[in-house]
Amino acid sequence: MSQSAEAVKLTRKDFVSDQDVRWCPGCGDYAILAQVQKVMPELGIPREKIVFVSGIGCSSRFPYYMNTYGFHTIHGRAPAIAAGLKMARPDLSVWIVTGDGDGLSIGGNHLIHALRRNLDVNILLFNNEIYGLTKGQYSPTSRMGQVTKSSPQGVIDAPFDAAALALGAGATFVSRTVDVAQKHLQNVLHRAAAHRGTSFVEILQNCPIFNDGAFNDVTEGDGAVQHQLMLEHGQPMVFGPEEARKAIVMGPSMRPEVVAADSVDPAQILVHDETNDAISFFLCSLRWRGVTGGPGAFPVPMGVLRGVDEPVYDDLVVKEAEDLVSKRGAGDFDKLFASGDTWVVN
Amino acid sequence: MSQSAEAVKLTRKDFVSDQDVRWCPGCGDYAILAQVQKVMPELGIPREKIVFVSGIGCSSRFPYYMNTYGFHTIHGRAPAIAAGLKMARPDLSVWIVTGDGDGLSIGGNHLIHALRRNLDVNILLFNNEIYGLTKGQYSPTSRMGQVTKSSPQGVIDAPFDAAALALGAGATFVSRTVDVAQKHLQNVLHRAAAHRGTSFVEILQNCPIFNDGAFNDVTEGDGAVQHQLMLEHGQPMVFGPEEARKAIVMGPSMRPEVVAADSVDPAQILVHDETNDAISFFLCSLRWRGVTGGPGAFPVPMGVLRGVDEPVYDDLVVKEAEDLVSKRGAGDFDKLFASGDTWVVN
Amino acid sequence: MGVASTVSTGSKPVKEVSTVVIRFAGDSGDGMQLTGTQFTNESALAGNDIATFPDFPAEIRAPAGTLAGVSGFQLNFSSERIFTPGDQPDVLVVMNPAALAVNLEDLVDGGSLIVDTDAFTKSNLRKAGYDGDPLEDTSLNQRVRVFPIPVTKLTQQALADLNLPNKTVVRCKNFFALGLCSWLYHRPIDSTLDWIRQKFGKSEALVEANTRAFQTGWNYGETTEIFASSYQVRAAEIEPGTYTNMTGNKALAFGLMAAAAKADTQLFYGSYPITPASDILHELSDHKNFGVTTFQAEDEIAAVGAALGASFAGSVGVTGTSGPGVSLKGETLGLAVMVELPLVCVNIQRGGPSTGLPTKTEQSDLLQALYGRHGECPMAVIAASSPTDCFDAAFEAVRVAVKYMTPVMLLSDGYLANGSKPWNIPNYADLPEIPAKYWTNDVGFHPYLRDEDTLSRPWVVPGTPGLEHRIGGLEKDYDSGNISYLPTNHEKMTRVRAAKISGIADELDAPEIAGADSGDALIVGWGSTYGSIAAATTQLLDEGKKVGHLHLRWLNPLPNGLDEIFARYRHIIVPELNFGQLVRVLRDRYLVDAVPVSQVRGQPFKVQQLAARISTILEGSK
Amino acid sequence: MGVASTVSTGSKPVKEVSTVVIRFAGDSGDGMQLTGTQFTNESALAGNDIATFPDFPAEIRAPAGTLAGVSGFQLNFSSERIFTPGDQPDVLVVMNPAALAVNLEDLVDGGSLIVDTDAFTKSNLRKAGYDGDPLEDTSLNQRVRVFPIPVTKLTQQALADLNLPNKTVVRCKNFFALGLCSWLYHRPIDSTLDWIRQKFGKSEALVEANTRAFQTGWNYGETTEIFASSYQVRAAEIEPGTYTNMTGNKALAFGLMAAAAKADTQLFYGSYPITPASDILHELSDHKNFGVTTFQAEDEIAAVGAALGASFAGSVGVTGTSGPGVSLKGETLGLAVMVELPLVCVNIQRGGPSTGLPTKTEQSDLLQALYGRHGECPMAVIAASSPTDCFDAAFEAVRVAVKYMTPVMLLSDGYLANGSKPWNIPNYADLPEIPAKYWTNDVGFHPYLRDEDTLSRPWVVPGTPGLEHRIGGLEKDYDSGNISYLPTNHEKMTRVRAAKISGIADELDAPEIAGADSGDALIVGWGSTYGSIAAATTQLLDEGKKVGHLHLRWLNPLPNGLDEIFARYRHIIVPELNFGQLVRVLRDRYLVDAVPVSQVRGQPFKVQQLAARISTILEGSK
Ligand SMILES: Cc1ncc(C[n+]2csc(CCOP(=O)(O)OP(=O)(O)O)c2C)c(N)n1
Ligand SMILES: Cc1ncc(C[n+]2csc(CCOP(=O)(O)OP(=O)(O)O)c2C)c(N)n1
Ligand code: SF4
Ligand code: SF4
Ligand SMILES: [Mg+2]
Ligand SMILES: [Mg+2]
Repeated sequence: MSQSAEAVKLTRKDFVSDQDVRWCPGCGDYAILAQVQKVMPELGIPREKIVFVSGIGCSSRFPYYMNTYGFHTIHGRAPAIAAGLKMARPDLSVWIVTGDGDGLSIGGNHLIHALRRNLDVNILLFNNEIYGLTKGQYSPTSRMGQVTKSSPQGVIDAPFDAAALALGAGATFVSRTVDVAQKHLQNVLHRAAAHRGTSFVEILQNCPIFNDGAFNDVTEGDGAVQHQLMLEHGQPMVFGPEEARKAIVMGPSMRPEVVAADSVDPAQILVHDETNDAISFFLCSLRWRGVTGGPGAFPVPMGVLRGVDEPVYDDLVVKEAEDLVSKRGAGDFDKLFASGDTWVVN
Repeated sequence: MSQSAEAVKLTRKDFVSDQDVRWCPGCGDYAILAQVQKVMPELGIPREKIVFVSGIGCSSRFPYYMNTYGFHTIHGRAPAIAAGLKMARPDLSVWIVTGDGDGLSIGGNHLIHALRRNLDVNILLFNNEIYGLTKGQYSPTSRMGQVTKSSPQGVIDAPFDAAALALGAGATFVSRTVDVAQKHLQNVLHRAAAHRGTSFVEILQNCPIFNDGAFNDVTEGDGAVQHQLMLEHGQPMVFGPEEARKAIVMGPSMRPEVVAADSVDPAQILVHDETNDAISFFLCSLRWRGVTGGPGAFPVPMGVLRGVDEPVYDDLVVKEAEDLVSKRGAGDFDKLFASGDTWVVN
Repeated sequence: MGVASTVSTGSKPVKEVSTVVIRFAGDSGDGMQLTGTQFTNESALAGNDIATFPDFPAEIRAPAGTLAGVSGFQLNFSSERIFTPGDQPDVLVVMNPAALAVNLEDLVDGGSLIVDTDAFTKSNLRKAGYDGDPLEDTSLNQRVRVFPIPVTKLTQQALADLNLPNKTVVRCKNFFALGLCSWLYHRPIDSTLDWIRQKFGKSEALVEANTRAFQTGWNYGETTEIFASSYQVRAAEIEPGTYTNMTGNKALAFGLMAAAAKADTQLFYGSYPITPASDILHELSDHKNFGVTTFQAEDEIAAVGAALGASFAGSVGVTGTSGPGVSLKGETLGLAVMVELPLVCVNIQRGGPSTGLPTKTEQSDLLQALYGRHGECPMAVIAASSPTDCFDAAFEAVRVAVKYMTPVMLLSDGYLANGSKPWNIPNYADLPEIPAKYWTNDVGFHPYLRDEDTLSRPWVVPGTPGLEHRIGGLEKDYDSGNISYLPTNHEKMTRVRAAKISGIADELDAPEIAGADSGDALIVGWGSTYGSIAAATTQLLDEGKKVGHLHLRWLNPLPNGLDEIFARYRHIIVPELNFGQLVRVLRDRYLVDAVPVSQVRGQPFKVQQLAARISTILEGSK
Repeated sequence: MGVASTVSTGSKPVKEVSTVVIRFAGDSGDGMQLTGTQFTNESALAGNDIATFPDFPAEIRAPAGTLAGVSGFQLNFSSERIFTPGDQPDVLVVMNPAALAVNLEDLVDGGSLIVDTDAFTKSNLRKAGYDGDPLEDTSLNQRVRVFPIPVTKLTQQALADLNLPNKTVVRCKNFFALGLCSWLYHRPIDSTLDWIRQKFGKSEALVEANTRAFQTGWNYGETTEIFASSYQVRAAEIEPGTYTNMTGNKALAFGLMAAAAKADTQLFYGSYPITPASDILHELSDHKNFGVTTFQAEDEIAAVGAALGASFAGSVGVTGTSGPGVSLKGETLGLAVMVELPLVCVNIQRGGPSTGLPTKTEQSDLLQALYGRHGECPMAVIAASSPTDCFDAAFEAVRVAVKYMTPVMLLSDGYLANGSKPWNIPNYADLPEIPAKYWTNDVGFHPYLRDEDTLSRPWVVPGTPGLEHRIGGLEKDYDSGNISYLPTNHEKMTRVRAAKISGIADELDAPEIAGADSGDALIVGWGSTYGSIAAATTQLLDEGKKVGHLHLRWLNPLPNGLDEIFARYRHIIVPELNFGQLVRVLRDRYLVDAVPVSQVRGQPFKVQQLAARISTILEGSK
């Protein structure tokens, strides 16, 4: 979403609605809400021009807590409803809040088509690898073997990688962050807001009630340090603790490897480039999460995996209409009605 | 789909149904039908064990013309219906026939979830970049600027790349072929049949009535020679006419390039590996088709882009049941009914 | 104009006839739709009342010459007022054997059969399933008057010196047929000759070729012996005005556009292609200079979702589809009922259930429109009664949606969608304004604050400072608009949602009755059966039966006063192209023993059959 | 058993009572569901007739102590036959102020209020929206008998020497409450003590802690002055058998499993989680050793699609959901009607429209079940009438689906789903066989060859040599099963699809009537209102009114003979938890002036209110 020119002086408080928040104690959604409410005033967009649209789920309760316009729609349909909203009012800043079930299960089709069209909206997908609101069934991101209410013997469905799916659908902005990473989350939100076109933000979120600690080993303390690859445009892909930095290099016959950073010629270390499809696809090919949970062979790419400028759908909608007006003039109903063969009866 | 052990002697004719084919003269679907009917007997699967399931569209008329079991379902739902069919009867050879509208537009969600789960079925997607049956509206693969019944000023929606979408969804077998390439089509069908797990086959198909020659410049005569990269596992990525072979190499900072084959050290030329995710994702990152049509900067990867063995969903379904039986014994209703607290009234 | 003058003095006797039903039939490739359309224009210019119905093949392009490939176009033109394209053609023009096989049984006894004999080749006959040549069949010649004409050869001869490729020449033969029929019925032909010039303007050769084929046909009628006389159909008494021939889908699209403009807002049309609704999308997508946005969504659910999103944004959100699409939109329509936003859902009904008969017409989605969502989910439902009425019905649907902040289901069907009637073109300026006000007043505002008369809630568009609020599908508190799980509040909100819709009845016009306003039977209809019922009623009245015809425009709510009206008739008879859906509603609501007259054949009622079935009921032999 | 013996000799006077309604209420964290369930088991073992209803908060885990976080469990236990969990509790046990605020108004005048006073802290009172301490409010003490008990402290004292973390100790306080109530009503307590041992077996400390808390509560009742007497509720006259307490969803799952097994095939359950249907998926997914396959699909459309695919493959395909899901499945259900495969669609109804009141109960999806698809799309519809009847209704739904090769809609609702009744456990061997034959005979075979009695088509499973065939959603020829666009064939097929469903009526049992079989009024109900109506009817009969109760199991087709029955009563009264849906069907079908008694509050009818409203109608003051 682009920022509006005239900056408005607003504070975090201005974005807190009068509804009391109804998430479970300790839910990762609180942290995300706090960061979003912090970032909003920094965008300089008048509050009335911001709309939060959601589906159904714990995460989708989000709009009620934002003192902006909001639409808590039905399960999975937020991207479709937001599309009409944005096409009708391109001047609005539209934020879609969805979950791994809402956005990737029932809403999967609307999600991939929104990403394909590249409407200028922002999609925040709260991925807790579980269905929270319905009390704990597995989701399309749940791990194989995960025991849930609907998988007493363990999940047998292979999970989606949200970022890979988004990229495959043609997303122009693909990013990943974590509920607990305050600053990083803020930065990604700013980047998403700044991107013109559909911004896809996967937020790893903890559900302490039904899937507690799902991401701990890659998001908590040492796990975070060991397993998070902080992507920076133009920077080499290095990660890990200061004393033992690791780097990603492309091994022979295009097999990527994780090596000790100081064991290789720096020139060999891959350098991130948000605008290079080969890099973005490469990052999505890395297994950062075990199919059955836990860390994968590669670190978690965090931040912006892809950020490219492509034609923006709502711009094209406006342009088509404008071009037609300049070609045919503003619509004249009397001309239109009589545009076929006519005859007069007196 | 795996081949059944005992081979049956059948011929092409055995697979021709008694219904007369109702496609337009010159439709690419005829060529595909012919190849499928040719390949079926070669699979050695008894006819009654083969089921074709389709949605709605010209392409989805396919099952009526195959003398096997068939289910012409509703628009976009074939993968969902086929899933239940296959889970209930894993011994059947299940073939899903769909179109770019049926499979990628209304049926997009079922498609990506089928690919994610890796059910042992085969998906043939006839991509003619148009809605044929409804007489010529644009589809999710239509090119930007394409003038159709529903886009008189030209399409403004960016298209999907079917293979990239499939790969992003986690497809274990991703391939591409063309209606007119008889032998290649046959080979890909054999590969798809042989693959255990969901086999995704994109077939570029010509619709002479509403989108004639859409692919000509990459599938006809010299265009085919110039622009098709015939993928062979373990073989270097070279293409183009004998006198002027071109090769794909990875340039600096991971920017792929097309160069004259003889201008580079052969060791530099990328070698295809169906089982290497980095390669498969790389192939999907190549722009082989202009957003507004025509050839892209890179050739069309033809053949199998990805082919890996992952757990097969229907195997896991069977295994889960078997494990439970060996753990708890075959279900005993009387025990089940009385499994809660009980009391006796006399 | 040259041609016209050279041929304008007819040398043969001229007979007067009041009404003629003609059908052009041939292979999809023979240009029958075009021929029919041109003949229709000529007849309109002749001042006749007209009604047309095209009959496309179900297949896109079935192999040439096959039964599946037959395309037809029927026109009813008359010096009297007419209501339908006619039951059976008086004149049947067939360009090949398949067309004969498919259409012959419809031709009235003693009717005229004009045949291109050149198309009756062995292979064509086989494709049409004929063993021998049906034209030699004597029983045929006993039942109808056959005019065998070597249309193709004659066209080829006439165009020989133009040395065009034979394929092109043969393509002109439909203009021979058109010329011949134009002579036969004294049609004014200038419009057609102009049309040829425009259409083929780019190639002088083609202009010449088609013009000549047309003239040749005309002259053939004038000169050869085969036609003893020609026919005159005088101008009908038609309300003065400027007319154009309108199909239902085009009229519907125009109605939506005009209404949105009169409501001083934008039209957003979200749709997913489906027969027979796609033409509305095609039409609207080419009028984006009218403040129209069209969105071809990934599926019907996204289409209605986007439309609802646009309504939230302040546009008139409309989604159009056919039965299968409505079966998918149910959940989102329920959301629209809950959030109370203006939305129009257009259903161009077709043969069901499931994929059914996609290219045929039916009225079997009424109960779905009324009850096809979970929960107590009241839906305003309106139905168009003729191709041109699609304009008015669409306009009205938008007006009510906006005034009452509610979704409205607009029912049309395949017969109206593709059929056409002359449309007395209105002046845009004369169309009523639709007062749609966005709410901006923040005193005591909450999103479910209701208007006392209409019970509608305020339409507040995002971007309005100070009125930020949240809506959604969970039950809301009557007094604050916040989420509420209170039992009594839920009942109150459910009642008010129902009352809002039933309240619309108070502003509806009292139902009009054609024919007897009391007596033997009231024939109650809705939607596309208007023409057939009106014609049948006229006929029954002529037979001296005391019948009235009441055609419902609004199916929910029903207009006030029906109970009194029903009480005035001995029978209440409800003809529908379904197994009796409206009749259920009437029996339930009024406890009146209304009886259905059902037909589920993918076709409109034939007036004769309908009249006969009504008579049977009147004679009490149910 | 130690404890039992030490406490089994009561020293206080014992009063006889026939029926008691008790409700346990506290914070979600207080374990009220568990307490209620244990007390229910004790009451069952005491031989009482019982009915329970849990009331969960809508939120997953609302903040502790808030109104939104209150969880309740109500039990009705009696020495007589009872039909419902009771209108109002005679005894209310509240563990915190919020629980009091939410539940107090339900407590009968003069009822007993047992309170954990320790939970009435300033902060808890604030969270519950109290300014002062409600217990000091005199009007409260005038209306009900308050038993203020420092439950937490007493528990802490009793467990002091175990030196467990205080958090753990406090968690045991619900067992204090359970012990106290067990004393108060002379419950057999061994089952609870056993249960504690099993549940906490891993930790001796916890076993000891909870056992002691329980004993302390028991002894508190026995020893302190505060309770003057205890109460005895004798065993009820209950049909002999082995019983277990069954919730509706569990019974429904068992019914589906048993039916599939009796049909000698597999059960395929395709579903997408949704409240209040999810528990069926949870239950079935843990029984895959019974030939059950469960599939958690990506959405409801895929869920019903997969189920239909499984039916095609020869399994019993079942899909389960709630209203919003049914609104999405419409198109696929239409396909099922068209291809005529056995399929069961379970709808656990909840408060609508849209997302509505997801955790509350309602009966507002009946008309959708009947008419919620495009085209003439007849659907067999059956409804369960009690938690245990969910087993029989599910079994019957499968039987009919398989016998008639048709989809069947099975209606239950949130009240039945989560409510429980004692189930007289059947012997699996005694359950009827369901004869489901796969068709293998290839002579004259085509896919729509019909059985003369049932009109059903053959069930041919892929893999059957020689019977390869294609089915689909396009209209099919009656005689060959090939695609047919013929007008008359479409009407014939549409009729036969309708006749097949209406024909089911011929095998349905004649409707049973409880109470007067003629007279003042027939009360017609369906589904979960059975208990309330049965109880109201009993009461009205006691009041001398000549009323009968007819409860419909099949809503489509309706059983034969209703018209004769209706004719025997002056009023036909139809109580429904909607705005009158069945009543529409009856008025339409029988032209009888049936009147609705509607309630749309997300709750079952209260017997008193229902009886009162029926009386008002009888007194003619409508
Ligand atoms: C049509 C429909 N189907 C199912 C549901 C039930 N439902 C509500 S939320 C939800 C999934 C929530 O999971 P997710 O999207 O991951 O959100 P979370 O609660 O985990 O934040 C489901 C299945 C529904 N409300 N509507
Ligand atoms: C629910 C529903 N929506 C829309 C349609 C209309 N429809 C039938 S086929 C089709 C698209 C066909 O395009 P594609 O899948 O590419 O197949 P093709 O005809 O090009 O082979 C559409 C929109 C339908 N039959 N059902
Ligand atoms: S269930 Fe999980 S996701 Fe939902 S509110 Fe509670 S903690 Fe958060
Ligand atoms: S419309 Fe196109 S795709 Fe369909 S049958 Fe004709 S040529 Fe083939
Ligand atoms: Mg989730
Ligand atoms: Mg296509």
